[in-house]
Amino acid sequence: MNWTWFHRLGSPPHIYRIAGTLTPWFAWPAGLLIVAALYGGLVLAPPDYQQGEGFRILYVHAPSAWLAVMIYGVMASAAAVGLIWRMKVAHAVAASCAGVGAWFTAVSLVTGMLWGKPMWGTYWVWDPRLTAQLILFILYLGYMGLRAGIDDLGRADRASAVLAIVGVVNIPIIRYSVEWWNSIHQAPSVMKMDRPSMPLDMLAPLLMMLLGFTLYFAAILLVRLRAEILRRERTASWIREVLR
Amino acid sequence: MTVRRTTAFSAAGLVLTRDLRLAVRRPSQLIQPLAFFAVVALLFPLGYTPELGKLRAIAPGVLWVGALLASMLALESLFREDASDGTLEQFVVCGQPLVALMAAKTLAHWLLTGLPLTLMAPVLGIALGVPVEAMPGILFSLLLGTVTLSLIGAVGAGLTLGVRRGGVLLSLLTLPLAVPVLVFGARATELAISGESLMGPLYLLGALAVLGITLAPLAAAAAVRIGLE
Amino acid sequence: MTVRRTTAFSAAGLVLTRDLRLAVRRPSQLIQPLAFFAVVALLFPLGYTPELGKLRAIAPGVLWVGALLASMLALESLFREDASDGTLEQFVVCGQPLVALMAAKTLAHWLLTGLPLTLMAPVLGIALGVPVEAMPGILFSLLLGTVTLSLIGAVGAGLTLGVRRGGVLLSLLTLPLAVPVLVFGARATELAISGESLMGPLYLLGALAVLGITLAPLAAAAAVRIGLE
Amino acid sequence: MSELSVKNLHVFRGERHLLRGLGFEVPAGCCLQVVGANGAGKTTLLRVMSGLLEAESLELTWRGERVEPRDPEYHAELSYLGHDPALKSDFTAAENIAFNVGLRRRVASQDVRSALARVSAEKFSDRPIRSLSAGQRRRVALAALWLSGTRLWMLDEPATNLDAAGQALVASLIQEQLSGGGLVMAATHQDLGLPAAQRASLEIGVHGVRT
Amino acid sequence: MSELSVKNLHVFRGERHLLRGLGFEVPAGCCLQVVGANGAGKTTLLRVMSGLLEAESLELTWRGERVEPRDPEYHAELSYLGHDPALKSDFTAAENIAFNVGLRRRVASQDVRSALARVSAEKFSDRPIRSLSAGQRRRVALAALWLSGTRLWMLDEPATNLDAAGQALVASLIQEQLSGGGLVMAATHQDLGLPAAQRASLEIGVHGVRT
Ligand code: HEM
Ligand SMILES: Nc1ncnc2c1ncn2[C@@H]1O[C@H](COP(=O)(O)OP(=O)(O)OP(=O)(O)O)[C@@H](O)[C@H]1O
Ligand SMILES: Nc1ncnc2c1ncn2[C@@H]1O[C@H](COP(=O)(O)OP(=O)(O)OP(=O)(O)O)[C@@H](O)[C@H]1O
Ligand SMILES: [Mg+2]
Ligand SMILES: [Mg+2]
Repeated sequence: MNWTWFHRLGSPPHIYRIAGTLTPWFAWPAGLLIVAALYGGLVLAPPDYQQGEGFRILYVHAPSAWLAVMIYGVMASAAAVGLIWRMKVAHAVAASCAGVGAWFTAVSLVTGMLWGKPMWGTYWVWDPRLTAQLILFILYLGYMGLRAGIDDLGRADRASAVLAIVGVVNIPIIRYSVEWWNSIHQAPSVMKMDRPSMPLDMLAPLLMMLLGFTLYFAAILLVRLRAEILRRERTASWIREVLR
Repeated sequence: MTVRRTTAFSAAGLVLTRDLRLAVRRPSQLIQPLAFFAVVALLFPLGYTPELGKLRAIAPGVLWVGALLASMLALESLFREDASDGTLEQFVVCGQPLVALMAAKTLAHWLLTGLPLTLMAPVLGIALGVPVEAMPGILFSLLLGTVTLSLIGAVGAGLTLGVRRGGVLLSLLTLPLAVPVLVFGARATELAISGESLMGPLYLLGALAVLGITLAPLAAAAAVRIGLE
Repeated sequence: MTVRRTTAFSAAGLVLTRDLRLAVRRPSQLIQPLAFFAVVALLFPLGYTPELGKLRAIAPGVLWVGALLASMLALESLFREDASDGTLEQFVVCGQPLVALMAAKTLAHWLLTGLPLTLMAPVLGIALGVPVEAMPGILFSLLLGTVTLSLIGAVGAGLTLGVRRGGVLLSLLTLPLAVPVLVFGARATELAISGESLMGPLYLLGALAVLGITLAPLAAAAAVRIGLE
Repeated sequence: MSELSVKNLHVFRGERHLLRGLGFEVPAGCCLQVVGANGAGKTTLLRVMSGLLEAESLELTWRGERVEPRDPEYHAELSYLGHDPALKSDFTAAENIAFNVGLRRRVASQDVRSALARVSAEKFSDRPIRSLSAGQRRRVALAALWLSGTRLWMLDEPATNLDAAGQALVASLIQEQLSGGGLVMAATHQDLGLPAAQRASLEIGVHGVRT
Repeated sequence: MSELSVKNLHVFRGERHLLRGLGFEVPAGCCLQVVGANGAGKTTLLRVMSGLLEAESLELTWRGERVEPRDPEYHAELSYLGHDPALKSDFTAAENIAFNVGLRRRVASQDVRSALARVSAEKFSDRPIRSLSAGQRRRVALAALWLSGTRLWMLDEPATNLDAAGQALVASLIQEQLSGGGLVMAATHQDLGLPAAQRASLEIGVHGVRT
C-alpha cells in the first residue's frame, strides 16, 4: 500500500497551512453557537423549579465536563498515531490537546464546586463523578509534568504518548471503580445528574453549548497546533517562507 | 571457547537473581519499605485516636494507603541506579528481549517489597484492632494488589527515567492509575474485617493483576527505550 | 583583575538563588509536590469512606501525613543531584562555611515545598470537610511544622548520601524525628477543627522549629562531610 | 564486501543537524577510528549505531543484510562500551563480569577468571567495584567486553582513566579482536598503534555546523 | 622555602595501608605531577590534600604555617577538579561558571565571558550543560578553574575526554598558573610539556612510594 499521501498529509508545512485555513471555519460557528446558547440558557430558559436561577451554571459546567473526557480521548489517539506511525504532527496535536483538556477539566471542577456550595452547602463531596473528574485532572497534570520534565522533544513526545495510552486504558477502569466504591459505601448522593426528563427549552441551549464548546475546542486546537508546529520547526527553511 | 547464546528465559532469570542478590548484599534495603509501612500505619492513629473500635473502621484505608505509598517510594530506585551506571543501556544492546528483562525486574521489585509488605500487614492489622479471622482475606487481597502496584509502578519508573528529580512526578503519574487497586483492595479488606465474602473485589483485583501482567512489561520496555535516548 | 572574596552570607545567598532558579527552570517541579499532596489526600477517602462527616475526623492525620510525605519526597532530590554532579564536593572545598550553605539549601527547599504545601492545605481541608473557620489555625501550624520537617529532612538527606537506595532509608531516619512534629501538628489541627484554642501545640511546634533551626544545619553539614568520603 | 556498511545517516541533536548524510563501510578485521574535535558527534554516532539513539534516517547493512539498529539479531553480535560501564558497585569484579556477559552467552567461572587475567585484574577480582579506582573499573569493563565474544565492538573513549599499561592493553585487545575477524568502531583521541591494513579512520566535524 | 609541604602522610583505604609515610614539597611556580599505575592512589592523594578524605595522619604546611586540610583559609586558596565537575545540567555554561566561581569571589559577567573565551567555549556558552558533549563539559569546568584565581590547583585527570587541542589547553592553563606563581598538583597520564624547572614528579606505587 502506498503511504506517501499519509506522510504528505502529515508534513508540518502542509498541516500548518490547512490548520490556518480551517480555523475560522470552526471559530465563527463556535462563537455564534456559544452566544446563542448563552442567550437561550441565561435568558430564555425558565428558572428551575427546585434550584432557581442557580442551575444556569450548568450551561458551562456540563459541556466542559464532557469535553474534558473527550479531549483526553483525542489526545490519546493522537499520541498513539504519533507513536505507531512516527508522525511528528500527531505528537504536536497531542501536546496541544493537553493544556486545553486540563483547562476544561479545571473549569468543570470549579463551576461544579461553585454550584455545590449553594446546592449542597459544601464545595466538595466525594461523589464518584466528581472523584473521577478529579483523577482525570491529575492525569492531565501528570501528562504535562512528564512532558515538561524531559528536555529532548522527541523523547518527551514518545514518553508522554506511552503515558497517554496507559491512561486511556485506565480511565474506564478508574471510572468503574469509583462508581463501585461509592455505590457500596452508600454516600448521601445529593447530586442528581441523570434527571429523567429535561424540558426542551432547557435542553436545547445545553446541546447548542456542547456543540459550540466542541467547535471552540477544534478552533483553539488548530491555533495551538500552529504555534506548536512553529515552535518545533523553528529552524526549518519553510518557516521562513511562511513568515515572510 | 564454544559460545552458547543465553536464552531470553535464562537472561530474565539472571536479571531476577541479580536484583535479589543485590538486595541481600544490603539487607537494610529489605527492611526499609516494611519499616516505612509500619511507621505510616502507626503514625496515623497517633494523629487520630487510640480507640481500637474506631481504628478498626479506618484500618482498611490505612493498610492500603500505607502499602501503596511504601511500594511507591521504593519504586523510585527501581531503575535509577541501573540507568545511571549504564546497566539499562546494556539491557537494550544485549540482544535479549527487553520486555523479558523488564518483567524480571518488576518481579524482583515485587518479591522485595510487595511480598514483604503483604506479610507484614497482619501485624499492623492487629495493632489497628483487626480481628484475626480477617487475616487470610487481607493477606490474599494484598498479595494480588501489590503485584499490580509493582507493575503500574514499573511503567511509571520507566517513563520518568530521563526526568531529573523525578521522584514526585513518579508518584504523581502512578498513584492515580493505582486508584482501582486501592478501591477494590480496601473494599476486600473491609469485607474481610466484617466477616463477609470478599470474592467480588478479589476477582476484580485478580483481573487487574492479569491485565497488568500482560500489558505493563510492554509499556515499561517501551518507556525505558525512550528514556535512554 | 582584582579578586574580592565572597562573604559567607552572599555565598549562602548564591546557593539559595541558585536552587530557586533551578526550580523556576522547571516550573512543573513546583507544582508536583502540591499535586502529590492532593493525590495522597485523595487516597484516603478512596480507601476509607466518602462521607464528609467521617472524613473530618481523620482530616488532621491525612493532612499531616500528606505534607510529611510530599516534603520528604522532594527532599531526596535535594542532595542526590548535588552529590552526583560534584556540587557538594565544591561546597566543601570552596572555603565557605558549609553550615551556611546547608542552611541556604534547606531554606530553598522549604520555600519550594513547605510553603506551597501549607498554602495548599486549606483547599484539601475543604475536600475533607474541614470548616472554613479552622483554616487560619491549620495554616499557621503547617507553616511552623513544615519548617521543622525541612530541617529534619536535610539532616537525613545528608546522612544517606553515601548510602545506596537512599529514598526509603531517608524516610526511615527522618520519620521518627518527625513524629513529634506530626503529633503536635495533628493535635493543633484537631483543636482548630473543633474550634478550641490551639496555642499549646503551636508553642510546642514553635519550640521544635527553633531547636531545628539551631541544630539541623550543623548536623546536616557534618553529615554531608561524612557522606562524601 | 564490507561486513558493515552505513549510508545516508542523518542525526539531529537538539536543533542541530549534526550528522548529514554520513556513509562509511567497515570490512571484517578492520578498526574504524572515529576522530573529530570535542562535540563533533563521535558519541552520537556510536550510540546511533548501537540502537541507543534514534536517527532521522539510516541505512544500515550488516553482513549483507539490511537491519534496523534495534534488531535483536544485530545486537546479539554487538557490544557497546560507553562512559558508564554497567558495573554494580556492590558486586565484585568477577560477579559483574559473570552477569554482564551472562546476558549474552553462557559463562563458566574459569572464563571469568581468564578474562580478568587478560586485563591484569586478578588482584582485585574479588573486591567490590565501589572500592576500585577509576582505571581499575575500566579494566573490569574491558574484561567483560573481551569475554562477550561479539563480532562488532563500539568503543567510546575506551582508554579513559587508564595508565600507560592500560592503554597498551586496549590496543592489544582491539588487535586480538581484529585478527579474529571482528570489527571495531572506536572513538578515541589515542593512537591505537594498529598496522595500516587494519585501520581506517573517519573524521567527523566538517558537517557538524549549524543550519 | 616550599609553599606546600607534606610530611608523614598515611592513608588507609578499606583495609589497605595505601599511602605509607608519604612526604613531599612543592615550591611556588611548580607543578607536581602525580604518577603511578591505576589504583596506585593518585585520586586518594588529591582528595586527602583537598580535605575531602580523612587521612590517618598528615602534617601539612601551607605558606609556612601548619594547617588542617579542612581549614577554610586553606580551602579559600585551593581548587579541586575531580571526575565530576559540579555542573548543573539545566544551567548554561556561563551560569554554571558564574555560580561556581561566585562561591569564592565576585565575578562580573565579562569575567565569565573571558573565561569561556580562554577555553574556546564561546560557541556553546549559552547552551545548557545537558546538551554538551563530554569534552565540551570538561572545557567549561576548566574555565571555572581558571577564573577562580586560586593559588593551589588539585587536578585529577584534567585532560579526560579532551581532544588534542583540549590537551594543549590544559598544558597552557597549567603553564599560566605556574608563571603567576601558583602551584599545581596534577594526577595525569599525559605529558604536560612543562620545562624541567617547573616540573616535579611524584610516583606512587602499589606498595608505597618511589620518588
Ligand atoms: C466539583 C463539583 C462537580 C464536579 C467535579 C462535577 C462533575 C461533572 C461531570 C464529570 C459531569 C459529566 C457527567 C458524565 O457524563 O460523566 C457533570 C455533569 C453534570 N453535573 Fe456536575 N459536577 C460537580 C458539581 C455539580 C453540581 C453542584 C450540580 C448540581 C446540583 C451538578 C449538576 C450536573 C448536571 C445537571 C450535569 C449534566 C447532566 C448529566 O451528565 O447527567 N454538578 N458534572
Ligand atoms: N572506598 C574504597 N575502599 C577501599 N579501597 C578503595 C576505595 N577507594 C579506592 N580504593 C583503593 O585504593 C586504591 C587507590 O585508589 P585511587 O582511586 O586513589 O587510585 P588512582 O591512583 O587514582 O587510580 P586510577 O589511575 O585508576 O584513577 C585502589 O587500589 C583502590 O582499589
Ligand atoms: N541532548 C542534546 N541536545 C542537544 N545537543 C546535544 C545533546 N547531546 C549532545 N549534543 C551536541 O551534539 C554534539 C555532539 O555531541 P557528542 O557527545 O556526540 O560529541 P563527541 O564527538 O562525542 O564529543 P567529545 O569528544 O567531547 O565526547 C555536541 O556539539 C553536543 O553539544
Ligand atoms: Mg563523546
Ligand atoms: Mg584516579
